[in-house]
Amino acid sequence: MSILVHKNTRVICQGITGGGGGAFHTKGCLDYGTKMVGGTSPGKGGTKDANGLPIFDTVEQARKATGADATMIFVPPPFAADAICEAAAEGIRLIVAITEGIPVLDMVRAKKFLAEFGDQVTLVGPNCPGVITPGECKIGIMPGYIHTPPEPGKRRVGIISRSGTLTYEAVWQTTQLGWSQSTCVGIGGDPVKGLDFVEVLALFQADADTDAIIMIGEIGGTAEETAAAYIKKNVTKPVAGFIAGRTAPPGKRMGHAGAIISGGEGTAESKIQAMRAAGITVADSPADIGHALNIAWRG
Amino acid sequence: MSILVHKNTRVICQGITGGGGGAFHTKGCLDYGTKMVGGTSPGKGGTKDANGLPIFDTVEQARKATGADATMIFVPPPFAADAICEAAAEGIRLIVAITEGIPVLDMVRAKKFLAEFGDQVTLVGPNCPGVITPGECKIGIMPGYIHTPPEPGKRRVGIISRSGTLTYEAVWQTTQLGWSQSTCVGIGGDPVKGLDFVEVLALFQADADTDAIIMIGEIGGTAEETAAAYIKKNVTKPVAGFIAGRTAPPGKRMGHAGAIISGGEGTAESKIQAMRAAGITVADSPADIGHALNIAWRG
Amino acid sequence: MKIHEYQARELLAKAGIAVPAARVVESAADAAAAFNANAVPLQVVKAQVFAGGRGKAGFVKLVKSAAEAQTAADFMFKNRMVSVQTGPEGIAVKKVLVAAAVDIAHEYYLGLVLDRAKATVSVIASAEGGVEIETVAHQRPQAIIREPLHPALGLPGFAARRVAARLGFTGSQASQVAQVLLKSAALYAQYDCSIVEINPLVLTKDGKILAIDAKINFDDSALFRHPDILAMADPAEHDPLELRAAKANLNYIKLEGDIACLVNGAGLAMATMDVVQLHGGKPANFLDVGGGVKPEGAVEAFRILLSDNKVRGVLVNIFGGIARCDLIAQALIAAGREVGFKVPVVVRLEGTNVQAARDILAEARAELPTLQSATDLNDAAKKIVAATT
Amino acid sequence: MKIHEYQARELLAKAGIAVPAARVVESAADAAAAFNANAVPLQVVKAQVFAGGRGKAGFVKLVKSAAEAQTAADFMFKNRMVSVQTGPEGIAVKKVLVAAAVDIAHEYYLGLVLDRAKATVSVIASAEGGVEIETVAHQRPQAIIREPLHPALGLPGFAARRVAARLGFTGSQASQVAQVLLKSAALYAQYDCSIVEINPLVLTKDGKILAIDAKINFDDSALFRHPDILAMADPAEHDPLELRAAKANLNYIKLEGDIACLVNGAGLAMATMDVVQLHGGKPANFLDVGGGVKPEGAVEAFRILLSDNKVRGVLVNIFGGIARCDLIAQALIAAGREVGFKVPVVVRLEGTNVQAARDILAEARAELPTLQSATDLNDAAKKIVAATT
Repeated sequence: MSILVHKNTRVICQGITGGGGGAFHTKGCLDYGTKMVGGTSPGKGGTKDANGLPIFDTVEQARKATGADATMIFVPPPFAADAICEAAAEGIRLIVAITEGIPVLDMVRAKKFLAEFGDQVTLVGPNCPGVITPGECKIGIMPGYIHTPPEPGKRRVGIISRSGTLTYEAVWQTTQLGWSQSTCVGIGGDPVKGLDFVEVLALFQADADTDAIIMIGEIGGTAEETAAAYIKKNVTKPVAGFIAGRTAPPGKRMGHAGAIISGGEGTAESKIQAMRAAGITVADSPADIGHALNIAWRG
Repeated sequence: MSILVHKNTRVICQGITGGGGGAFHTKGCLDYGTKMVGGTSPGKGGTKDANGLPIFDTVEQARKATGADATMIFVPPPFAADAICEAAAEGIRLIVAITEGIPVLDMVRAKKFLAEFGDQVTLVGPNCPGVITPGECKIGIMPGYIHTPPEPGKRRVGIISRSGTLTYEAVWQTTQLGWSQSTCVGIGGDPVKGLDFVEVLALFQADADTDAIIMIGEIGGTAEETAAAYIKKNVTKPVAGFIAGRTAPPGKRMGHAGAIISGGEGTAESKIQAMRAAGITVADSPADIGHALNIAWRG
Repeated sequence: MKIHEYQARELLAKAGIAVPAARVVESAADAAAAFNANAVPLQVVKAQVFAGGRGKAGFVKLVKSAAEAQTAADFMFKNRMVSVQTGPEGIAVKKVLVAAAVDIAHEYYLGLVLDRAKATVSVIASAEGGVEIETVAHQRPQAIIREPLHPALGLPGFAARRVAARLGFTGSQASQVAQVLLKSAALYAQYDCSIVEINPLVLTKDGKILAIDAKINFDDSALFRHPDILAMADPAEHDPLELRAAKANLNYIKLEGDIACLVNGAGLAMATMDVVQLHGGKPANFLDVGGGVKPEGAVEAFRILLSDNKVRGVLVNIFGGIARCDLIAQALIAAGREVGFKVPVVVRLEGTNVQAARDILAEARAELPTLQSATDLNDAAKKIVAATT
Repeated sequence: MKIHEYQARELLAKAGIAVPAARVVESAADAAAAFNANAVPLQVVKAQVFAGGRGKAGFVKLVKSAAEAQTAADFMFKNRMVSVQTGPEGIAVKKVLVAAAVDIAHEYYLGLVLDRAKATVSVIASAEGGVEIETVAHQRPQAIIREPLHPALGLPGFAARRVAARLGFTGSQASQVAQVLLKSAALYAQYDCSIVEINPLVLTKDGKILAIDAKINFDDSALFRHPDILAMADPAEHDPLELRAAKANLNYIKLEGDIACLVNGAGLAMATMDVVQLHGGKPANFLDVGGGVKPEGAVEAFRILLSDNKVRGVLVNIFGGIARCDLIAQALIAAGREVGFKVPVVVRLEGTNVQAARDILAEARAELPTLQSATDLNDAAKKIVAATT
């Protein structure tokens, strides 16, 4: 088992021909073994991509022809929120939005639009590396080889992170330490997004094939504090964590909009405190995330 | 029993001081015995109306001070949709919007806003005469004296109508024939509105103290056809009806926006046919609505 | 509120929707000049009237020269246009549009109207354009594409692209059509329209997407916030009595019959027409005086009714709610004093202040010799029909 | 993106929100002229800089004459403003605002910001205005009013009136304040703002509602659709290296330390700063080269890092995902050839194309004498700290 994606997930890429990485990463996902079944690129319907996948003008056409139930979005920022809404309207179950730089108000409206579909649709991202269930399905831009599929004798860790490359760091450390990963979810660094820590934690807690959890946050917002409270109440599996931005000077915007500290909210200290109070083993150094998980595992 | 309103319904009037009829009809409702408890008029909070009722600036204040659970809206058209949303947001259970001439797109948005409150709130109108449970509670502009409260031996009819004055006609005829009314609901003639025939029919069907139903429609739209289909399937009580506009020339706009015939949809003939096919006794003349009910009653 | 085709074209063009070059003129000579200014070999002269059926009536003409344009326009200005929608007396033409004709590869229909059942505006589209969409809807419903707008967010970009794809467009034409839809939807919301219709939207033989004919109506209730739209209204297209009634806040529509009706409430007014007709009479008008009618308004209502010289009798049917019976009775008497009732008048009153009204009428009995009272609606209809035949 | 107070005032005024008369000037002489033009006895001269703490630093001055205005402006133009937000070197003032002072009865706070948890913009309001709203929020949370906007419909009129009522306004002042809120919310949506803040909004002693100071920031991701806003940007307020990095699509922020960091990904870049600091070093910058970095961009990144003459060592930490390790290795070599690495360089590479990158670096070993490789992040941090102390 795993969460969100598995070996039968059928994936299209919205923005499959674009310079935004759609073409490059569609190939990457195919190479990893993901069931990529097609893509969309308005105006290019009827053609095929470099991998021979069919290209459609609309998701409606793509879904009818391919039976896709998931999408990976590389559509450029001005049109990406609309692409998210399109996928939802056409009955796509899982939307993974990689695109970085979508206007915040576009996402406010798109999230409202998606809310009307209730549980029918799940959004991951935007501005995220994507989702991978090692050995089965990779939807996103993460390097595949750093992951380890579960096998007998290997403990299985579920990883959730707001930061892309920092996720790879955590994945790599667990692989190096002989763990495997059940599923890794990059929830993205944007202020308005789909899945947040709490929803993914609930999925991992319920997943029989996830033994432990790593949660990686960063300064800004209060999602980590909320997640810590949730873990304290609902999560029985061992959890390790890390918060990036401990030494970031207040008021400076570091990369994505996620990383602004304003007032007393969302500092690294408040997050780390809340997480420790919830029983999470928090690494002081990003190099020690795997180590922290081992400590958490031993209880 | 009755539907929607009863002797304990506590009512405020939004637009209580305005020239739109709020002042006049607040007095009318009070005189009838309705528990009018206050009103709103932005900028006039803290004063009292001619009947000594407290006036507030906002529904939030009015609701806190009076415990109102229903509202009667006479706010002028440019602000009326907002007043409807305000009532919903403040937890008012029943909104009766009398105002005529609210822009259609305002109502499209307001109805969407209200939908987010689900079953918590019920809208009647706009552009409607209101709701009355004879002898208990009148919210609206209908002349009270034409109604007959239920009493032993008097059959009780529930009346639903898209037209104001035509409702009075039906009420008066049933009163003349020795019937009483359980509740009369003027759903209003606007194209986008709150309760439609089907919802009110469901309430009357479920109401133990309604013995029979009168449904009065008019040309335009397809609500009567939908209601007829609903009645055929779900309503076991005798139903009589009337459709106004049989002789209206196509393409002319008769009064409210409800009354435009376009194409084959919504003609008087299609409505009457659908209603008769559903077992409803449809009067040919508006003077014979009571008579039709007697026929329906005898089965 | 309705506007002319040329005004609708201007709104579309302002919104960024491509329309063929065209000029609106008010004389045959200007039509010739417009032809030369448009400077394309084939053009079309179209009478600017609200009524449909222009083509069959000969009020849309293809022309190949300035002289032909002048002749066509001259015919339109000098003759009244008669179609199924105008009635036998027809209507005068005050303006004609001289527009470049285009080489059409295919005609489409695009429209935005309110979908009452869904409580939102909906796109209606069809690849079978250029004809009455009602006919297509009736005969080949599968040829109609419906795309409801989100009530709060409007038309999403993807939904516009979906419609374009369903219409069979691909490539850059698909995105052009999607843009036409998005701009039309924005126009609808911006101006509180009640219909925005482009019929036909054409694909030209050289691959362009153009709006050839357009119809835009507006929600009367929202005109208060669109003074620029209100200024586009053309009083010449309205019956003078209807305009006069509108000024007095009366909802009046002139009809073909001879029994004038004065009623409060639109539904009751229609029902009153129905009952008159049921008893063999023919209503001369629809008139809803409304709930908030003032004494002067009620008198004006009688004046308007009586100034239609086809009228052979008046039926007053008031069920007082907001409207008060006594006020109507007083207006009746005032109107009698002012203009006199030479025709029979049947009055049926019920509701708010009915007793006071009856007392007033009883007292003024002598002043209104043609007055009869009725006990109910059937009685009223019977009496007025009997009195006028 | 940030704009100056005077620009924010102009946007408010354009949106119909009342602000006191004011003029922005670039010389002390013009400040005197502005005082005379404003023509009220008491005015305030305010330095137009992004940094806060102006008041305490003496860069907001009440003046009673043109001469005083000139003196105050002269001081501001001739001295660098130093506050807690500027750092010890302070910042130069290029423009001052000369504004009419008003007789204040009460100060309020009105703001619109994104509420991440609710995924919508929210009104923040308080009757305790004129001070830092964070302080009020911290000390007296009950004095803060929050009113979330509807994500699709924006701020409803009633919600604006509700906030005004909760602030204690009644009568026509309540509707004026509600209008200020509605207009601010419309402004926020129109221009894709990230904050619209009026602090203080004042009630004057003669009963007027005026916006005295305003702060408006914009969502950088949405600037592509607001060229008019982009044109308001003031490059003088930015570090030249940061501007240069922005041009190369690099996310660079200059800091106070001496260990330059080149990382891909914002989270990993922050984590890299954290681990450097954990091992006793001080990062000279935050630099996220991003996923889509091109060879020329990577070389430019090294140029920017090395042109900060405080830098005593460089830490490269790449975990290739979209970004490819080999490209970074090549850029490192190219930068070495072009500008030379006089300081120690520690490189930690992992992820996409890491083996190719290692081969490239091994081959160019001789060209980069100060280069060390690290096995992991701790190792990298230890080595760079050791090499620079």
